[in-house]
Formats: sequence, C-alpha cells, structure tokens
Amino acid sequence: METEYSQFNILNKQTTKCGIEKITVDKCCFKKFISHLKNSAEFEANILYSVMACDTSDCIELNYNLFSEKLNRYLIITVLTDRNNPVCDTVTDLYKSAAFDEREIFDMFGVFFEGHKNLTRLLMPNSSVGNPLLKDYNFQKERSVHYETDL
Amino acid sequence: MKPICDSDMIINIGPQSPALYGSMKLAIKLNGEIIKSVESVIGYNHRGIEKLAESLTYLQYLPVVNKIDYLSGFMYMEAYCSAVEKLCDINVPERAQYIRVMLMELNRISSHLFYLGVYLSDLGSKAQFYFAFTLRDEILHILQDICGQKIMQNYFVFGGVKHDLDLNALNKICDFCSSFSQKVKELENLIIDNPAFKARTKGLGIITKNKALSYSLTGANLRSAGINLDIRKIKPYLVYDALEFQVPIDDSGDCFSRCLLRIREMIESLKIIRQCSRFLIKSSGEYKNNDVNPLQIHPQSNTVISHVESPRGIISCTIISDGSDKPSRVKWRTPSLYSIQILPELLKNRYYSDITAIVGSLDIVVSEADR
Amino acid sequence: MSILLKPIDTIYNWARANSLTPLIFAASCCSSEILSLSAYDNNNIICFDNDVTLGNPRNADLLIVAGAITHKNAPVLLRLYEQMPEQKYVIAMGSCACSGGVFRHNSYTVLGGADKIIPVDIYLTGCPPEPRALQKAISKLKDKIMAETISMRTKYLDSHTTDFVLSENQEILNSVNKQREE
Amino acid sequence: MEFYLGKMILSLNLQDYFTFVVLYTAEFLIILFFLLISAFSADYAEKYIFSLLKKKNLSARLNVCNSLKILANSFKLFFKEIIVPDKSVKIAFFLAPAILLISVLFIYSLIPYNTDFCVNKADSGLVSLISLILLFSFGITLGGISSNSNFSILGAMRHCVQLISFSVPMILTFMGVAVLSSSLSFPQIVISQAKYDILSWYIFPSFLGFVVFFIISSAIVNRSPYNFSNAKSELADGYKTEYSGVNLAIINLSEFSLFFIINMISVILFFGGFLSPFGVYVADWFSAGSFYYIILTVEQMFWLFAKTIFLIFFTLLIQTAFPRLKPVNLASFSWKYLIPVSIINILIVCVIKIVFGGFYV
Repeated sequence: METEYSQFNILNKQTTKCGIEKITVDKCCFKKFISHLKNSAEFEANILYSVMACDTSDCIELNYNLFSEKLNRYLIITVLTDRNNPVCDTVTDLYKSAAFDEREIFDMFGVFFEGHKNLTRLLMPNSSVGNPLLKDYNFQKERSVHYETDL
Repeated sequence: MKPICDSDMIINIGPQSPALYGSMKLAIKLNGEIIKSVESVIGYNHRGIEKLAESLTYLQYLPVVNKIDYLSGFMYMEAYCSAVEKLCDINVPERAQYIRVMLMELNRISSHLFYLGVYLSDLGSKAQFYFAFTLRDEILHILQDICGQKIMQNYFVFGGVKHDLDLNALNKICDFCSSFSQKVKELENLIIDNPAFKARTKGLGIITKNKALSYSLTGANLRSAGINLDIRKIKPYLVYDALEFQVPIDDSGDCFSRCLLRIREMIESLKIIRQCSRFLIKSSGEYKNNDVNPLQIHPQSNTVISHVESPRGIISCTIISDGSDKPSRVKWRTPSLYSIQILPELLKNRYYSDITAIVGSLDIVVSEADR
Repeated sequence: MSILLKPIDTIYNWARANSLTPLIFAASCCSSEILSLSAYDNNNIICFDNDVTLGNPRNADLLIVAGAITHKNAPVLLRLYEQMPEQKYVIAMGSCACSGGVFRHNSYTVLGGADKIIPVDIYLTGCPPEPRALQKAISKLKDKIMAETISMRTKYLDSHTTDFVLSENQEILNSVNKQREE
Repeated sequence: MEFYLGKMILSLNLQDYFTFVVLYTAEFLIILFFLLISAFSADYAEKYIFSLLKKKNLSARLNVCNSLKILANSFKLFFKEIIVPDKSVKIAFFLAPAILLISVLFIYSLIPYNTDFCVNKADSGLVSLISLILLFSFGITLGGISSNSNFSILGAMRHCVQLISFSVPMILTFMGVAVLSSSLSFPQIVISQAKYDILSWYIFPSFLGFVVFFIISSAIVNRSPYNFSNAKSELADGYKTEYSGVNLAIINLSEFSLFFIINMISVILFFGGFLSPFGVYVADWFSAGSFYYIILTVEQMFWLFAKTIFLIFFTLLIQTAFPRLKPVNLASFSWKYLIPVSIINILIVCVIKIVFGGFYV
C-alpha cells in the first residue's frame, strides 16, 4: 500500500485505538488521493461517512471518514489547514453528502472550501458573528442577538 | 392581489409547519402544482450540543446525549458510552450487554411506530395514527417502569446499566412481545394493504443505489435501495453477533418500500428481544462493571469512534480526548442530516402534494440533524 | 355593575375555557408528547381538531411552546404569537421552554426561556413532561380563564403584548422593530 | 326562492304583508335551527368515531358535554379579534363567508322534511341544488384567492380542480334520478318512491348512480380522502388559512352543515327521504286529527334524520382509514371512471323506466 500511495505525499500513517487506519495527507494532493481511493479497486470508498473538524492549538484538522461498502473497510483521511487562513478544497463533486458537512464546518470553524457552490452558514443564523466551535470563541463578546429579516 | 398563473410562486413550508414535526424550512418554488426547486434550511433547533461537551465532564455530558434525538435516546447513550468505554478500556459484563441490546431494540420498535403513525397522519389518515400511538405508549410505559422516564431515559452508564432488570419487568416485556406480534400484523394490514396508501407512495421518490451512496444515506433508507449495510451485521457491537436476526432488504427504493422495510424491521427486532429476554431470565451476573468510578474518568489523549445502528441510520460518535477530565471535542454523525440533503433532488418536478409523502417516508428528525 | 356582568362573564369564560384550540410551537422532544396526548385525549381537554397537526395561528388561542428557544428560532416564535388573534394564552412546556434547561449553560445559541420573547401564562417543567402533566397544566389555565371578567379585558390585553415583556430586554425589541420597518 | 318573491309582490296589502313577514321569519328560524342542529350532530358524529379509535381506558368516552364544544367554539369565535390581511381584497374577503352561509341556507330551504313542510317547493329543485352547490364552491374559491396568502391561493386552485372533477358526474347522476321520477322537484322525487315501500327506492335501479354520488359527495364538501383544498398537513387550513374570528365561525358552520345536507340529499334521492322503509307509521294507529299530523311529522323527520346519520357514519368510517389522495388522482379518476359509469347508469335507468314504468309513480 505504501509503495502505491507514495506519489500522494503522505505525511503520517497510524492506527487508532479502535483499529481504524488514519492517514494524514498534505493539503495540496488530498483531493487527488480521495478520488484515487474512490475509484481504485483496492479500496472502493463509495461512502463519505462524515467530515469532522477539530481545533487543535496550531491548526484546524479535517477528518474525512471514508467507508467502503463492498470491502467493509473504514479509513480516516486527515488534512491539516492553517489556523489563521483556513482554506481547503471541496469534495462535493466526488461525494454529494459533503455539501452540508462542509457548510457546517464553514459555520462552526470558518474553514473556507474552495469550489463549494453554496457556502453559507448551515446551523447558525446568517447574521451571526464568529465561529462558535473554535477554542478561542468568546461567549460574552459575541453573544449579542441578531435577527434575520427573512424567517 | 397577486396574479395566480404566469409566474412561479414561492411558498415557504416551515419553520413551524403543520407538515413537519420539527423546525425545518423548505423554500419551494412552485409552478402551478409542480415543484421547480427546493431549498432546505435547518438549524432552528441548534442547541450547541457539541460545544457543550467541551465545558462538561464525561459524566456530566451523559444526560445531554439523549436529547439529540428524542425518538432513539438509547442509541445515542450507547454510542457515547461505548466510545468512552473504548477510550478507558472498560469492559461491559455480558448481562449488561444483553440488557442494553434489548432496550435498544424496544426503542427501535417505538421509534418505528412513531414514524408509521406520523407518516400516515401526514398523508391524511388517522386510524393508523391512533393504532400506532397506542402501541407505542405500551412500550414507553414498560421503559418508564424500568428506567423511570418515558423518553429521556438515563439508564446506561459507563460499564453497564444503572440497575438490574427484575423478573417483573422481564415478564412485562415477554407479555408485550406475545401481544405485539399479533398487532404488528394488523398494522401491516392497515398500512401495506391499503389501496389508497399504495396509490400515494408506490413508485414515488425513488432513490437509486448510486444516489443513496453518494448522499451517504444509511439505515432503512439505504437498504430500500438494495444495499445491505447494517452495522449490527458488518461490525457487530455488544452481543449482536451472538443473536439471530435478519436484515430486511428491498430494491425498489421508493416511499412504499421504505415504509415496508420499517415494519419488517420491527418484526426482526421482536426476535432479538425474545432471545435477549430468554437469556436474561436464565442467567444471572453482574449488571455493571464495579471497577469504574464514573466521577473520575481521565483518559489519555486519544481518538475513538463508535458506531451504532439507530432507527434512522448509522450514528457515530467521535471523541477526541486531551488527557483532562473533559473531552476536547465530541462529534456526532447524525443520519437525519444526510436525509435532509437528498430532499431537493427527490422533490424536484414532483407535485406539491407529494411533499408529505416523500419527506415523511425518509424518517427525518430535525432536532437530530440540528444537534 | 358586577352583578349584571356576572352571567355574561360566566358564559363568555365558559365558551373560551372549553374550546381552547392549540397552536404547537414544536422544536424537539416535547412535541412528541403532545402528539401522544392528542392520540389518547378524547377531545376532553383541548380541541385537537381531529387532524393531528400543529394548528393554524389564525384559528388558535393557546400557544404551546415545546422546545428550546434559540437565536434562529426566536423571531419565528414572536411572529407566530403576533399572528394569533386576541385573546391568547401561552404555555411553556418543558424545561427548555421555561428556562433553557440543560442547554442554557454557557451556550452560544440558546436564548433562555420563552418568557424572554413572549408573555407566558403557565410554566410546565419536566424533561419532557408527561401528557397527563400537560392535561393538568391546561386545566390550570382553564381555572385562570374562568376567573377573568369581561370588564378587565382591555387591561388584560395590555399585559399580554410583547412590548410588556420585551421592555426588560430592550435590545431584542429594538432589533425586531428595525426588522419590521424594513 | 323566486316562488316566494312572486308571492310577495302579488300580495302587498298591509295585513297580508304582516302575516307573511311572521311566516317567513318563522320559516327562516326553523331552517337556521336545522342548520345548527345538523352542524352540531355532524361534528358530534365525527368526534364519536374518533373517540372509538382512541385508547379506551384513559379517559371517559365522549359525553354530551363534548358535543357542546362546537357551540362553545362558535361562541368564542364571535368575541375574538378579526384579523384582516393587509393586501387582501377586503370586499371579497368578507363576502366569501356570507356566500357560503347563504348558499347552505338556500339548500336547506329545498329539503322536504315531511309531506307538508318544505319551504321552497320549487319545480326546479334539482337544478337549483346544482347551482347552489356551485355557488358554495364559488364562495370557497373567492375566499381563497382574496385573502392573499399562498396557502389560500393553492387551496382555491385545488378546489377548482375538484369542482371540474365532481360537477359533471354529479349532474349526470341527478339526471338518472330525474328520469326515474319524471320530475325535478324534491317533494315529487320522494313521493314517487312510495309505491312499494323499500322496493321502490331509487337505490335499486340506479345503484351505480348512488355509488358515484357517494364517492363525489366527500369531494363536494372537501372531506377526506378528497380534502385537498384544506389539507392540514400540506396547506395549513387551505382556503380558510387567513380567516379568523366570526368569519371562521361562519365558514366552519356552513362546512359542517353542508356535510350533513349532502348526505341528506343522497338519502332523499336514493333512500326514499322521509318515507318509512316499511310503509307503516305509528301515526296510523290514531284517527285523523291534529294529533295524527303531529305524530306523523315527528316520525317522518325521524326517518329522514336516522337515514342521514346512518349514511354519515359510513362516510366517516371511510374517511378515517384512508389517506388523502392527490388532486390529479381525483381528476383522472373522475374523467376515466366516474363519468362513463354515470352515463351507463343513465342508460340502465332509462331501460328500467321503459320496462318497469308502472313500478314508480
């Protein structure tokens, strides 16, 4: 597996406690890597379970949980984005289910997905300020009420 | 007065609409009775449950968990408990596992009954609603006897359950099983053999295999498209590998088959409950891992994922711990979020009156999607 | 005067107390309990209209707020309340609607209780309260209605406007008014 | 009603004028009384059926007090605030409930309650019935469009679809009855079914006609399974979404009474109206006199109402167990099946009329 994927600039590879492979890929080639996983016969990743973001102290970590329905294999692809200017490629053209996930991450973490057709806030009102799930979100400061005109 | 024809009419269903039990908005562009485009807006019930985890300890977060979805509280409890158990290497005694499985299956039946009742009442027929809700109430009363609460049961704890099931409760469940197997047939007659119901739902809202996979649908919605994916079978948790049951599957992918599969699933769940109650009556043992002190959970920094098959699809709970007594991040994968995404595609170029038939059949709980 | 008004009051109050038509502001858990009440309440308590739905604001005179009030939800609740014709009553059902419940703690979305937006007549706690508890709450509301008189109607209406409540929370009022002007 | 107007104009001397005013007021009050009674009983019947379906042991079965709920509701609505939408067409918005109530009152005046009491014994009863039912539909459409809400407009549009679907088979079934009785007036239709008691009811020769009318009768009154125009789960309250207060009370009242009256009309057309099914009356035991007439009146009214309530029971049973259909379904069903069946019905009726002509008076 390692020889085949060497072209994709894999940064780190580990197995988590519950036995799931976790591959950290460089930001520039992660989309190529995912589309390779989706189409290759070795790992037919036909379901994108969910996209999870996590705010570590120095970067925002995006976890793409892939699942192969035929081979019953589970894989996590991790991408690290810059915390000050979080930008990432969208995967909505590969998996349609990513649309809401990416909107949610844009809402909660402020990660900007390039190529997403409708990147607006999903859960919070459009007029709200700040990204609540970031660790340095200030409750008191940004808690003021903003009402939308369009219900 | 607006002109009636010529232009498209924009109609907003929701956020508080008679058709949807939960706050979701569907902004629909209509041309006559035909839907041109749909946009779904959610988040009206976003309570910040993921952020809440960061300020609570592992035990304090436990009662919040089952408020994500009011129809399948046990499933969410199980997902969270098993994630924490994996994190801290806690093992669950066999008896506790059987109790958990049995209660989860009871919960699955009650959730499906709610779905059937509400779906049929949305379509305009009330007899089935009353029938299904009377049955659901029986289950909820059994759960109330066991756990002390009707819907928000805080019964699971890390390493087992809160207290043991007594013989009285088990007998009640056995009685319920014997009466329910007859009644579910009656319900099937009322719903599946109903000509008007068939006329409304057959061949409507068809989800193909590829579409279902690409939208990441799970549960009965995916199985009705002909893909056999059930976490209980492919990656058994608790004691599901020791139990005998089948996963009903269909390949037409329309609203009718989604409804049919849920009735079949109830019958399979009944089988599981019977096996569990047989085991629980015979055996005795610990209902709880006594080594665990739930007040002092300090896992090392790690990432765990647990999957549970809920009535609506696959729930997964991801916990990232950083060595303190509070989780650093908890992420919930909720199946309803993905069911909502597929709505614009299913509703396009359909009649306005098909909205209730399609939205209802997907079994969407909006508060689950919003978190 | 009050002797003359007494029979009128009796009929007026009886008619209102015995035909409470609910509008359900359903957000989460408690809405399922209302449904299960409608499934086995034989139209004794409120007119569920036999159709199991959330109701129509123009037709309703009892607003049951069931679920947490979030920033995105609050304007919806206010508009529903204002769409209802006078005389109207509000029941805050469940801990979330009464005070914000477990979600209120350090939350960035949950506003608190429903009483920050609209005036509330009856608070019903529980998570979620049982159908019977809701029945009890409605019968309490009936007692409240039966004690009213027609001569105090205008005074009552004044105390049930949203301005009355929102005067404490001037910030919300201002933003809502601004929104209305636009 | 032109019958009355003519009479009024003819007799304009003062003394008669006074008696006529008293008489008409009395008749109007009687009709209003019937309308209220029927609305309450239709509502009560509906609630009773639903209470049968619900859990039995939790609270007591429906009691008499609950039937007063609709009375309380109507009374309450008279005191409630009337909200008029800003951009609505005000005149049409207030005219629509009035049209509904007036059309229902006029239909009530056509009904023969017993041998003597029929307010409007017009020779053109069936034709006026058709026009009044269409007037009712017009009122619904007017109310829906004038209130400037998308739900209302959709409801009104759907009612138009419904109108196109049900009106043609309805007229065709009426034609079958008109052929059998050789008359268009309601008293004549009832009396022509009297010859051989139950055997000469029109249900037997025009059974297909009854089936067609039974199906479309729930479409006429916007009830399940054809309640598209006030489908709660799709359109809130449909055409009456924006109505509140006393307007809503009038709409509800006329809807419930129309539901009752449609079933009463199908009793009159197919089940011999106020006639006893056995041809014998208790009143026959008494000698002729005013007492005889009182007993006979009560008995004939009893039969009319009993048959109607029996029919309503069946209608409601069907309504509870079937989901709502689509507007498209009704249109296609009507034009593909109901209209051919009702034409076949007319042919059958004509043959029967020619062969067994003497069977019906």
